[in-house]
Amino acid sequence: MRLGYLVRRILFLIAVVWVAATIVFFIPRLSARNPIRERFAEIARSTGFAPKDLEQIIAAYEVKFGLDKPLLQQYIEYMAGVLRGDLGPSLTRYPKTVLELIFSALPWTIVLLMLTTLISFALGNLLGALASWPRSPKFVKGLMAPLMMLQAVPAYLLGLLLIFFIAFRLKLLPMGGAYSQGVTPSLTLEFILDAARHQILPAISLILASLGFWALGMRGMGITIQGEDYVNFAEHKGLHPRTIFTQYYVRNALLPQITGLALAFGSVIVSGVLVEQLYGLPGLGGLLGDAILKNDYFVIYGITLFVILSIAVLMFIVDLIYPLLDPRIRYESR
Amino acid sequence: MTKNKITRRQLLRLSALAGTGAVIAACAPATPAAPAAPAAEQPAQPAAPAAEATPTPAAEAPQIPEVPRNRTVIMGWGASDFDNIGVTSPFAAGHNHQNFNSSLWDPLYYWAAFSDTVYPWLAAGDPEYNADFTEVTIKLRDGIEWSDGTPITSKDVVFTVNTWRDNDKLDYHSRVAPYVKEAVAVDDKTVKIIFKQPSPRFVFDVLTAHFDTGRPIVPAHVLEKQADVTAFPGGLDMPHSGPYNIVSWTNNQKIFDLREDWWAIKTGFQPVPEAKRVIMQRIGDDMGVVAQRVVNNELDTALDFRNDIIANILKQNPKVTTHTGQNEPHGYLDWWPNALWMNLEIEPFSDVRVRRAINRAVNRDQIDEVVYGGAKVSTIYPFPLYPPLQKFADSPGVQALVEKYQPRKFDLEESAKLMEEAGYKKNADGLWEKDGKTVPAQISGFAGIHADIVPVLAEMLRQAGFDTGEGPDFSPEAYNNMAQGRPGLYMFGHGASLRDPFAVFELFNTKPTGNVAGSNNFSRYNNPEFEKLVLEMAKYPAGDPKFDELAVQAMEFYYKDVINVPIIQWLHRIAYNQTYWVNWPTETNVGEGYNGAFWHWTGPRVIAALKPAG
Amino acid sequence: MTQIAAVGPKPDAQEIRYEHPSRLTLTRRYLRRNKSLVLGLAIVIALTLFTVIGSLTIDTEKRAYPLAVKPKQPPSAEYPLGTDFFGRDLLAVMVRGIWQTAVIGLIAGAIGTGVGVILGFLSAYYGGVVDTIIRAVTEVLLPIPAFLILVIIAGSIDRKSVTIYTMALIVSLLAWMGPTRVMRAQVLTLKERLFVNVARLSGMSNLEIIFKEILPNMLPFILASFVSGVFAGIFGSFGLSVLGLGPLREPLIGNTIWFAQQQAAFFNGWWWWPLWPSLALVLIFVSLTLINVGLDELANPRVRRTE
Amino acid sequence: MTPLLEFRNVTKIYTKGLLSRAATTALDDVSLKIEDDQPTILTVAGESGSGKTTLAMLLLGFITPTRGHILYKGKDITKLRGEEKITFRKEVQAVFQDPFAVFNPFYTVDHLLTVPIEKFKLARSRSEARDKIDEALSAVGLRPEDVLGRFPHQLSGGQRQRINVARALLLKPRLLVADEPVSMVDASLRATILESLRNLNREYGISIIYITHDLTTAYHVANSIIVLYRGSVMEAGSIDRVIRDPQHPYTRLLIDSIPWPDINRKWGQTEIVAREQEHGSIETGCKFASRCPFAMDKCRQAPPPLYQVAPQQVAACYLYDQQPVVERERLSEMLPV
Repeated sequence: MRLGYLVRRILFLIAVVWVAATIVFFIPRLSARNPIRERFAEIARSTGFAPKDLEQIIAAYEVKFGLDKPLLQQYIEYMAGVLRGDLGPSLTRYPKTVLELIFSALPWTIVLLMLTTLISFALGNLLGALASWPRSPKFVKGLMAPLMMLQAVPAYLLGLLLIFFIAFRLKLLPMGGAYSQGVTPSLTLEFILDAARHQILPAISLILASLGFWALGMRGMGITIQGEDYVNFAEHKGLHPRTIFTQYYVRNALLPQITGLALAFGSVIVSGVLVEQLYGLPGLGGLLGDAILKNDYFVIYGITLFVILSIAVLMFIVDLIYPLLDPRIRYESR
Repeated sequence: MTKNKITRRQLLRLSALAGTGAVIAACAPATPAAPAAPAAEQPAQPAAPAAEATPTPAAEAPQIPEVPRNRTVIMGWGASDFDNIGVTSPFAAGHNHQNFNSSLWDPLYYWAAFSDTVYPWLAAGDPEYNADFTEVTIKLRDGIEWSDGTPITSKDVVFTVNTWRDNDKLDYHSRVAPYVKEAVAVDDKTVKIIFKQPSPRFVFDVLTAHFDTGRPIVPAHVLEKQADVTAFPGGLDMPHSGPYNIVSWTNNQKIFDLREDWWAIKTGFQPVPEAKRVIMQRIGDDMGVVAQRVVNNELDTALDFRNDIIANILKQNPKVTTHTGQNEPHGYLDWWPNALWMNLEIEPFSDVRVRRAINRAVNRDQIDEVVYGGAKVSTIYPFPLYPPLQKFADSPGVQALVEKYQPRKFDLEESAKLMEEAGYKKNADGLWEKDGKTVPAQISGFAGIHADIVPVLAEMLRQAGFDTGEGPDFSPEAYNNMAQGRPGLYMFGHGASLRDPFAVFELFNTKPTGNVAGSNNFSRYNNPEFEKLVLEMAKYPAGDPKFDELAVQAMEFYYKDVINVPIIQWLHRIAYNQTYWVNWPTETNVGEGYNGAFWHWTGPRVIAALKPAG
Repeated sequence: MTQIAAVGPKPDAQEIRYEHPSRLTLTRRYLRRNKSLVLGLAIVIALTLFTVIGSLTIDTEKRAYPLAVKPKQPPSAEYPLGTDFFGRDLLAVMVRGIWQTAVIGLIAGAIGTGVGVILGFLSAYYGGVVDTIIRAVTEVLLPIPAFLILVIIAGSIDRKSVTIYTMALIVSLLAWMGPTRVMRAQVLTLKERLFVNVARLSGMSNLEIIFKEILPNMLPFILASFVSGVFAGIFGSFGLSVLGLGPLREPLIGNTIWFAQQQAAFFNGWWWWPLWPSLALVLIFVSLTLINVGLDELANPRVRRTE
Repeated sequence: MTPLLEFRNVTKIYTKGLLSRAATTALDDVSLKIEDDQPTILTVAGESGSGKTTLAMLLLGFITPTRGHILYKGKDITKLRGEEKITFRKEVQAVFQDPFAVFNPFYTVDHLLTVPIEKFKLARSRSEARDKIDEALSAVGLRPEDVLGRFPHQLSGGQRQRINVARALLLKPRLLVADEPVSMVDASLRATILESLRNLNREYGISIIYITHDLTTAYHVANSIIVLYRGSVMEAGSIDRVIRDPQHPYTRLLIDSIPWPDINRKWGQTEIVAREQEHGSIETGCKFASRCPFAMDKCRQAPPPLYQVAPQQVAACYLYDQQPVVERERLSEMLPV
């Protein structure tokens, strides 16, 4: 049965990605906007000159990118391309391809968003667990209220305020950019430290905005677990409080949180759109925001696919490792 | 083309790619783990460091040499231009000179706006037109060469001009094709361009670099090998003529290093620029942050600021100066007069009374006061008031027209009267309505730079009863919507006339005969009389009395028919940080007379003049 | 073996007499315990009063738009919240902006919850193919980040037609899956509850059972879902308007911040301009979160117990 | 004469899902009659999972049988429509085990009493309704002013359960299903509630099906008993006979585990041989065989029929295969009223 479950799970994963890809494929195409025309218009604007034969140039590029074909055919061809690992060219940054753009932006997003999500997850869960733990000091419980407030504030707004206070007024950290000017990206310690310094403010705004989510969720879970017999039993057995806290308490409360983690990666990429734009970071979020403004279909498709695929795969992985963490769960193990 | 056979053209292209385009592989981060393309495959180019543009920090990048801060100019530039990494060829689709790519290419001539001087650059002297302006001869300077050591010859000029004429995918095709019969190389150093009709402005308009217009000469020996010159991006080590090499280009920043073997240094034509390195730094959308970085000396200059911001920069950092120093208006007059454009072919803008009513609803004094802190920026002219054009505006003929049509008059009653004459009535929302339709007066503008003026303008029109919709539209499709002639009002700055008013009249002409703004006749103004006038005017150079007479007549059409509604002259309020660099071009330090916008084709001249501070 | 004697009914005099509190008293007593709910509601009421009194006393039709008052004035007796670059009275902007932002949230919340309740009920009560379809669609759509789709939609539609209402509709397009899932699960649990059977024994019809027995018990969930919907609606519309994708004339919290940022308000020292909308946004979000925590306590007594 | 209620070879099988083959037989070929003119109290006893609650749910029409028919006054209850259905609803009522869960927490306890009055038009006016409610509450020993207008959680378990009984009283059904009505009530109140039920039977002629796992209370209220084990009838008959002299090994086991107030009697004398097998496995023989200390080979081959072990007692066990066989359909004849 385990195999059957696996197959069903994979089919679900494929369905999610396929539906999302399909929705995202058609939405931008419903609009009257033409990214190629807009792109040439933009060049014409910034160079003070619109070529007379703009329409012909646009038509030529439409043929080149296959945009002249019936929409359904384009859809099928695009999907076929996706299966071959070809995400198509960027319409507004041709000759760049979507894959090239994604790969050049990805490291920044991975470093910033993955790291902040993990830090936020670890810290938030720890705080939440401590807050629900009857023996923990009072100030930890007092932290919950501000965390809840922060969770309600969009990361963008936090970012704005952090720039103003930390970077603007106190001049403690850089206001934006991925690394200092004049530095070339390399794998030296110097560069990594410099890049890290630039990531601190965006990271803090993302962490603060999501910390409360984990903390509150964990606290709720912890409170529920507190009443469970095995915790009481462990206490009566005279186990060391720390052992009870880590072995019985955190471990059991953490499980449902891990499921949330997969979804959180997705939402964090999305809130990253705003934060990356705010800080002028060259990650996926900024790329996506720019592509949406310019209606660069293929880049939008590519990044959305990438994001949704990551979420789906993460959900899948979480599902698979769940039984390892929780011995109570065996998928139809008969 | 069949899939399995490599055609000759493809073979050529492949070999070209292998030769000059190895850099594309280096730029293409499809495989982030792979090391940059081996430098050995690249053509010998001793001075130019190997292309190490590696957009991913994960990839190994050869270190570029250290350059001290006081030999480095750091400039802030908008985000989106960083992403066409590797597109350096002026003929490539998507080429943009504004992110200092202009420093790779030398033109035949430079024009300095503030001294009204044309400087022969690759050319050895002024162009020699024949008497009826049907031919021009240009001589090239001695010792000019591409960065790969190949001499720049008349062959390159001929290739450049004739390719413009023949390739309709090139932006200057429509600027060249109607005029140029043929460009021919008389000898290695002499080019003759034969026109189809008298073209007294051709060399200035097309072959002279000014602001964002005029184009450089491209290397024939590289581009003639390309099957499709618009598809060839160029890459970081494309042989070029200008003083800098791009040594690093990521989506975060671009680094340009001075090329010591630049022909102008080798021949002694120009002194060695002090700026050994120029960095274009990607900046976000928040101009407050950009301003603060100028204050913090992180940036030496950045693209132009709004009125209040530049004043605050000056307040916070005394080392920062502007074109007018510490004085208002902190900027210089750009070539970019902004007007409200609309499609005259569609209802209701086809009715001249509606256009007049819109013009009457614009309170230009209030614009000066509210948006520009009292600076006299608002305008009634469709051209920048540079000295020769100011002279034209002040001429008795034009002044009589201003007296007659009163384009500056703000008069809501007269506006209402015109609307009523046109058959409009105010509806319950206080908006003009006819046959159930309001006037589609939503104003589109450019994000960022129009974010201050457009909301104010929209409110003025709304108060006068024009339906400005859900507010301004700053989306990127605005320009395209205007070009497509969609309903609405478009705040658009048109660069056209620089030395005489001809270009702007040509702009309004239905049949583009080739002008600075190309076929940018967004008004779709169609008047055979006007057309005839413009065609006649084309034959006379500026200063000819006949030209002035015709220009005044054309001006009357502009006011009488309200081809567009002139709003403001654009001021470039550029911050010059003198902490590391001095000798920026200002009112009191005109120098050779170039305007201070580093993103223009003339930007390299501004940077070349800089001197290290202290 | 017959020691357990049959005992007749006897009046239970020893049973404790209970006081007889009214529903109001009970509610009040409950609210005293549920501080989050009270605080959240208090903020919402304060904001509502601010907009209601504000729009009654200030000419927001005029003062909330450009060119109405002297621009760039710091807060003063004349302009309690100051004025912005465009000559808008920020007090009027906030009165109108908070209201219109709330309208977007309310519409989005109502549509999302309404659709969720209907689909949830259909799915859980009738089961079968209906359930399978609704559940499949919901499950597949849920992992797709809604804001991503929102931004793509907002970026695709004609900017000229973006009003606060279209914005609300866009935001609510993807706001129904969560409620559907919650409602379905709730109905499934509730319909197995014994009182539903008793109601059937009492002669109630299916529809009566849905509306009179099940629905009232779902009120905390419906309310919580509505509050989350409002939250998501405002969050989404804020995200769209700080990207400049929303309407720009009508004052909203998001576009007020966008305008302030466009004019570099912090840098120019006009701190009050972005401050008020930021504060309002924080207040709205915090109050909604508090209300939801309160509703959670109401619906899950287990959490309540250990408070 | 048509019986009030009749089960004709009713079988209920639960399946897990559309695709799953695992199925549980909750009730296996049960036939039963309750006569109209002879109000009785019938106990249905068994452990949890024995099918007794399924029987109640089937009887109330909440679920439909997989095989067989349930007839009310001669009509299949799944086919009742209109007036007949309302009558069925009114005349067949229940008192449930959990005295809290039957109340909708959203309403005051009044809701439980007013809704049926309104739906079955039991009163012409509000005051009449109030009188009826007062009467019913008083009959179960509650003072109306103590309980009316309260929310369920404000009342004690005993009060709530008596309101349930009062509800049954109010409706005056013909048949009452009492599903473990006292198992969640304090011991001190059990007697009161059971007495109320007996009164219903005696004074109003209401037949009661008393579902329980607790043979002690059954012994006190019921006339007859059916012992179910995993959906099948193990033993049935007069309550006195079955409790005092159980014949089926399963019934013996049940009665043996009751802590009788008899110090000479030891608990748990009968040995439990094996743990119950997992449900759902395919069985052909006696369902109790796996736990039965007397299990024989034939026990595992075919399910034993009912053997008449006494005039009012039958047992489904091969130990009595010398006794005459009673057809399943005639089970009710073995039950005294």
